[in-house]
Amino acid sequence: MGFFLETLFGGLMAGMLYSLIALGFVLIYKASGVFNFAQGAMVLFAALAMSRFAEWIPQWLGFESLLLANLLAFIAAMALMVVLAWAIERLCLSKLVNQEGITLLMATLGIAYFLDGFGQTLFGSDIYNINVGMPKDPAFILEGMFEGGVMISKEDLVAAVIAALLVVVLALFFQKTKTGRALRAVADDHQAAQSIGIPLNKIWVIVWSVAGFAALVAGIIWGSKLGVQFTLSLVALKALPVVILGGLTSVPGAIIGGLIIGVGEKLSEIYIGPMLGGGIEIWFAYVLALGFLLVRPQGLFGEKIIDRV
Amino acid sequence: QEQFIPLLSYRTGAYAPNGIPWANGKQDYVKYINANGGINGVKIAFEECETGYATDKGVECYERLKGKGAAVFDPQATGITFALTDKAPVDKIPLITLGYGLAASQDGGVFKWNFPLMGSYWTAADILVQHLGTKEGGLDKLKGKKIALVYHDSPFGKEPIPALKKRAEMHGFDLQLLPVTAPGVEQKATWLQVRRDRPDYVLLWGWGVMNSTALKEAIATGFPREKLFGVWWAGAEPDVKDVGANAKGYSALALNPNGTEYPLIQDILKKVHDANQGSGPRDEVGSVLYTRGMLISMLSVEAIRTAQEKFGKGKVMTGEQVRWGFENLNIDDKRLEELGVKGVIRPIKTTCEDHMGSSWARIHTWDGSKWVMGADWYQADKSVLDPMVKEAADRYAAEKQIKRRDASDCNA
Amino acid sequence: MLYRENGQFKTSYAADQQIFPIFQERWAMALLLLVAFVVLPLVGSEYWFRAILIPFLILSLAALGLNILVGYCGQISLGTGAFMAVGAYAAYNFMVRIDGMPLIVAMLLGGLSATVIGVLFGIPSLRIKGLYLAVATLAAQFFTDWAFLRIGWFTNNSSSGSVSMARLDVFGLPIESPVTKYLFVLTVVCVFALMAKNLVRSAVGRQWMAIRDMDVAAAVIGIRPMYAKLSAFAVSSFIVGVAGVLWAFIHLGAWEPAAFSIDRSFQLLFMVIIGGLGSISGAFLGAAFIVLLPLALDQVPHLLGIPLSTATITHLVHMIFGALIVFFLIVEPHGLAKLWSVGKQKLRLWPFPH
Amino acid sequence: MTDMNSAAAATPSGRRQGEVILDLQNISLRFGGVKALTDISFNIREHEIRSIIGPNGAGKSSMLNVINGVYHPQEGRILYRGEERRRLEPYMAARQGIARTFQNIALFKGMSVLDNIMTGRNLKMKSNIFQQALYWGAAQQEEIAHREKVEEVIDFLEIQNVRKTPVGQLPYGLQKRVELGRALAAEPSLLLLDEPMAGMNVEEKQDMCRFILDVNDQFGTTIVLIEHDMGVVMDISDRVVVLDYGKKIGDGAPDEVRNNEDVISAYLGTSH
Amino acid sequence: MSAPNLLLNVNGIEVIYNHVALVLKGVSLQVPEGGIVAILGGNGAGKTTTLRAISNLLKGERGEVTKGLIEYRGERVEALSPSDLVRRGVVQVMEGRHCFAHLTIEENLLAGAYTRSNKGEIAANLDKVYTYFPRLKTRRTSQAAYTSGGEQQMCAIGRALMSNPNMVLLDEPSMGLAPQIVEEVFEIVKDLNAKEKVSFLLAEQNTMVALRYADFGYIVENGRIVMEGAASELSNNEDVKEFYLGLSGEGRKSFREIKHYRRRKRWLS
Ligand SMILES: Nc1ncnc2c1ncn2[C@@H]1O[C@H](COP(=O)(O)OP(=O)(O)OP(=O)(O)O)[C@@H](O)[C@H]1O
Ligand SMILES: Nc1ncnc2c1ncn2[C@@H]1O[C@H](COP(=O)(O)OP(=O)(O)OP(=O)(O)O)[C@@H](O)[C@H]1O
Ligand SMILES: [Mg+2]
Ligand SMILES: [Mg+2]
Repeated sequence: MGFFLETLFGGLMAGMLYSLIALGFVLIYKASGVFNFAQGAMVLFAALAMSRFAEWIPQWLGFESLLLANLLAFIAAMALMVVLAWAIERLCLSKLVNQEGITLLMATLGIAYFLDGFGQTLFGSDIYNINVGMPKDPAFILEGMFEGGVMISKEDLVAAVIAALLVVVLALFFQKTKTGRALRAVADDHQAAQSIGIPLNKIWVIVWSVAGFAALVAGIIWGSKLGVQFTLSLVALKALPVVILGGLTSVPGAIIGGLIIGVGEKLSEIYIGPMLGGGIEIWFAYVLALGFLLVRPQGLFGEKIIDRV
Repeated sequence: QEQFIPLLSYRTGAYAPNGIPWANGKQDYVKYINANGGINGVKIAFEECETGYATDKGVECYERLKGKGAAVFDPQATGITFALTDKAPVDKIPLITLGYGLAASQDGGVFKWNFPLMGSYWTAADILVQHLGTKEGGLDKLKGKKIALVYHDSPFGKEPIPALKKRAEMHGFDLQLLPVTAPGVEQKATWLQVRRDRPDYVLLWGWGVMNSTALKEAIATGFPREKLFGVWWAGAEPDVKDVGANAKGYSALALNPNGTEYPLIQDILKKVHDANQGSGPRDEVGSVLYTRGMLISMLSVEAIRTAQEKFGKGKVMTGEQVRWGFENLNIDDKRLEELGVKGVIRPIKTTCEDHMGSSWARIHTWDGSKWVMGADWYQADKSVLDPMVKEAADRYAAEKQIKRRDASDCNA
Repeated sequence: MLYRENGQFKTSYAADQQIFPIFQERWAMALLLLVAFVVLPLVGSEYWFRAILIPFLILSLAALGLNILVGYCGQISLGTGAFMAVGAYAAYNFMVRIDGMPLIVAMLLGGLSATVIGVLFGIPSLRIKGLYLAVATLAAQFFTDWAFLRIGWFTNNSSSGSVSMARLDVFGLPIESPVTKYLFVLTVVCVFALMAKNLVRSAVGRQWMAIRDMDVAAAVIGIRPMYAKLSAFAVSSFIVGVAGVLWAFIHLGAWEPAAFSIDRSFQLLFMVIIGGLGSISGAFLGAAFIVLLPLALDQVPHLLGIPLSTATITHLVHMIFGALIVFFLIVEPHGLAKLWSVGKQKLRLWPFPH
Repeated sequence: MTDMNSAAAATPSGRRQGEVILDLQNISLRFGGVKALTDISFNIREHEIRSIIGPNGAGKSSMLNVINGVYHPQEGRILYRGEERRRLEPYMAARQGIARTFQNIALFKGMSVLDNIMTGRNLKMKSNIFQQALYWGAAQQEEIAHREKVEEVIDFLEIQNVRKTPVGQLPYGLQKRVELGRALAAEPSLLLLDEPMAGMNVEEKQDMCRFILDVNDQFGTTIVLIEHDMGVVMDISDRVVVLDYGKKIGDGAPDEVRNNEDVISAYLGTSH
Repeated sequence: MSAPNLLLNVNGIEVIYNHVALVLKGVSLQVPEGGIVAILGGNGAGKTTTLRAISNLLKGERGEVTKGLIEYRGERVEALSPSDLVRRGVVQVMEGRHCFAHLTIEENLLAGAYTRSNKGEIAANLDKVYTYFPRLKTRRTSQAAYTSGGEQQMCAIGRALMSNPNMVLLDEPSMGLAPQIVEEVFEIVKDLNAKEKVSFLLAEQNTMVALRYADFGYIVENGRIVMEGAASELSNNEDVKEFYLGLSGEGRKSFREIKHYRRRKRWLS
């Protein structure tokens, strides 16, 4: 039982970490109907910026404080992400207004390639670390109830809390503000949105900046977990079943989807895996998502897919 | 007249942090040889080709560079090795897979063109088990123990399993297999299982990000690092660098030590780096993977040298001649000393049957900031592995309808 | 002046329905085939065959298969690698388990096995649409990756999970040398391209496109969504499976599941999109773009003698390649095939601008 | 609006009204809380032109969707040629000879005009996928035979010059015509038209009317027509149903309907 | 039309789609301050294209204005973005409705007020639209995709009005609307025009109504203006009568009596 709980918690935490990345996808999909293939590259880019700036800035300015270094690096990295968002809008999206989702998907692939090359040229392709003082040791709870207690990774717990906060803020942003509504309008019909005066360029810069912010947060958390290196961009793949299960358009869906996938994946690996020789979690996540989709084809919280004649 | 050596490498992609020092080591040694006037006067031309660890890109590199008179290929990736193993005999170019590749390819009778010098995953597995036995105070003490293998779910990670199974059978320990899906960024379930089953030892068969992630998960689940042992591809600086002090106590196999104190490295620093010819940053020289890359080039050069002894000093060797060189390497202590690597590796002597040349390795341990070499040398147990190698090679030969080489072919 | 259809009147519908109704195009095609079948084998180098033409052709074939599913029937698939793998491993098993199995038969059986798996994973498409469907095909992708690693039977119990295939022959002719391999692949690709073209200009093809463009309306005019979607999955995975066999047998020779990883699936999808969804020539153009362009870019610094480290070159290639993707999409969002046809249209009007 | 009295009242002639082919009994359709149709009954006779009119949101399009199986009413019976129809999918309706056009154009955007219309003949094509892959013999002949039929439709609708244009690039009115063509190509016995003349000027409407009347005349096709142009409706229909807020408020020959009090107040307005 | 109160001036524009299809071949037209101007013409004549050129929505269709100029209140506007134009008061109601499918009717309308920030004003506008179209009020919580064609058309018009425009480009406002709603829409046009001095440029197929409410009309055929004049003049023109109003000689002809071969308009040479 104690172990089951451990697995469960482990799954929940892992799920929250996936959600963090999934959020980036959802944001951009919501705002432009584009599946952003470059999200992984953005996570890597942001994390690289963060870790390298944290290393460089103290050298440039000649101080030692880790906290200050991290703070300045965060600001610098965020600024870089905003510039990036602006450049993407200017050079790419603004020229592809009103094109189909698939074309834009392809464009984001181009962006992904570019960022991969650009990020590594600027910041190097070795392994770097981000030290924001995440606790590394495990914590044990319920020691009275189970022998040895139930282990929880403190690092994951911190990450989960951050992810949850981010989601709440973003969900409110989308539901309650004028910009939120405008975003949904843009996703439905670029041209009609333009026709009533919604400035696509501004909206896109905002959204890509916010997605850049989400990527930065995800990059910091995953980066301090895995080390900052190219593989970070592949973590996005883990977020795929999460976004799809939660619904491509739903911010809270990203969290719920993450939790379901996280838990399902861990439980299956541990309880079913050994029977099949192990290593099943990755496809199990997809099969799980598929199962849910058969019941709700638009994902758990996604907007209903409209087909009407 | 230049001898051409293609350098397949990956400085980008998922495995770049490991690939970069490796590639730099390979290149620096070649430059060093040229700085010394070449091999008996024959300078080496080289060209690097980026594979990104991808098989099809590797094949493209191979096809492109083989046409330039390549003397030897080090594919630097298991997948590429598999794809090239069939092509090399046709093109008559030897493949050197130092410490990786197919375990069975040690058998020169079937794998005429493959040279898994200094060790395969079977020897690695065997040595690790021996080490655990030593720790426990005898291999027989392993009985009833539980040993888990956390491995990269790919041919690379699966290779050691038969050897481990064999040993498990011999000594009566329990082998638990825990695959990790590539690239290995998510291992929570694996380590929860470790935590539940509390194995006595965990063997780590990872590459790239999988290693540091495994260490971090081990820390997060409180698995003692002292009981964690990696293969030699899980025992370099990038694997532990960003875990730092937390990884203290973790040990891994070492085909070679790290450090800059021995003469060869000093010489390279002097002749290559001081001449601003260094392929990478100076402080990376002497790191584990750099040194391994350097050794790979060194052995290639030695093979060419050996070939020249037979086919003509100061001439450019063909792939076929270099192959002969690889098959007749005899790097004894004296030669090691001349090369400036005495004590770094053990003597290597290859034959027609044995393409590995040496199956010795040591264990080094991370002390929180650097790798510290253990004193004991281990040799894989021939009596255990040789029959396995032969069987596997025969099977391969049957599948491919290859005839075993006979003595005449060996002497040719 | 050279490229005009003026004065080329069709007197029968059969003539109007030719694949290349304009005779200049017919000539161009004949010339292309002549070059491919006769000139290249005479002048091509081994590197060209092995490292460029063969992989290019095989990936074009896979892209062609995928284009039927994505471009013509509108069902997104991220599991192409899986279907290639099924083809490859199935054919491998037919070859090693049945004595004297001819290569061509094994190849077709491999394709058929891929068809079965493709249709199986296509069933959710009856309910799940658009990007959401990607989940089903991704499930196929990761499941097959896993299965071919884990289940020893598929690899004939090879201890490492890697298998190989050598000594191929067709009707007694060995397929060993680069040229024979190239000609074999080229023939297969041509045959399949022709059949695919025939399909997409016939009733089935129109059914696929109708489902793609608007499935409700398609159903209203009597197209059974199930039949149309599953037949697209079937045909597509058959072709993809055959491409998988070629990739494994002819190009790699020895392979592990990683040869058909998710990266391959993405790569093929990109080829199809950048080449042009719903176009046969698009598959070839897309493959050329995605496979050949990076190779070419890679060579540029060498040719110019600019000393750059391989890492820098690779990063630059990535950046330029990414920028080119965006550039071409901006010029023509519907892919290279469309760009080509717009180009032809302009040529037709030339020298008048409109 | 248009002056209707001047139109020669085309009274329904016996010749044009055959057997009842479609009988709708007590149909009710709800979407959650929205009652799109409430207890509606009416029938359609063979060879007639039957119009459905009513204000926006009255449930006209929903009625067509019920007839060809896109929507499934919660209550009511549908008899087609005397047989009761159980839950039926749209493609089965097509097999029974029901074709339609849509209010919001539903053409296949990525295909040319020719291909769009060819899809209409889909049900009549018999060759299998293997024959089609080879494009040899039977498959090719079939393709040509159907192409001939389609060309007839193209000629009939006078869209020869845009044959090979992708439909997405056509102006709205021509798209509507192509959609009609696609429905006609199926040689349906019952043709459902949802506002085929929206967005056309008088001249084009006249063309369209001519097409509809010709189809009705030459092939004896039964036609159900939704249209907001009262001039057209009153001129060419044999019988008219009037819906309002999902309820039926009138049914009969154009003249009867025109003078029905309920209809005037709900739809036509007093000015007519 | 005298220059001082000229609101919109389109001068000799050419439009090309996809770099190949030349669709407008020099169209010039003017809308005076407070005017209602109609563009008439058959299918494919280029009405929609003209409106898109003015509102700058061509880019999304891969079209571009290659010649000529467009001025709004004397300012060149070709380079402005559609949203800049909306801020200057020019809003277009697109052909074919284009409601935001996933948004409810009310959200659609509120989205239309994106450029407005005064809450009171937005609420008042919303009220105004609901009084114009009571049907929308009853359906306000449905997603736009699930409303009937006519309801969507009302939504599209209402949405444009939410931005308090000075000039509305109406593309086929009557399409799909029931006759009495058509009348109402034009009454609204007239009302706004009279009370709030909103100018209108409308592309319309329903010539009869359009000419009844417009002051001035242009007839476009094949990308060229072939006739222009005051609305009353146009409605008395014989050709217009026959081809656009369906009137010939002694009044309207029944649709049933249409001849199979008719004379085609022949203004183009
Ligand atoms: N799929 C659906 N889901 C929810 N409501 C629907 C759906 N289809 C139609 N409705 C509602 O049912 C009512 C009738 O719609 P319908 O489209 O049949 O109207 P209509 O008579 O065709 O109107 P119009 O003349 O405007 O086209 C409308 O209020 C519409 O909003
Ligand atoms: N996106 C496009 N790409 C290419 N050609 C187009 C495009 N949109 C319109 N056209 C062409 O431009 C011409 C004018 O079209 P437009 O839509 O402006 O006509 P319209 O007068 O509005 O017609 P309707 O009354 O049918 O709406 C048509 O011939 C049409 O084929
Ligand atoms: Mg309707
Ligand atoms: Mg128009």
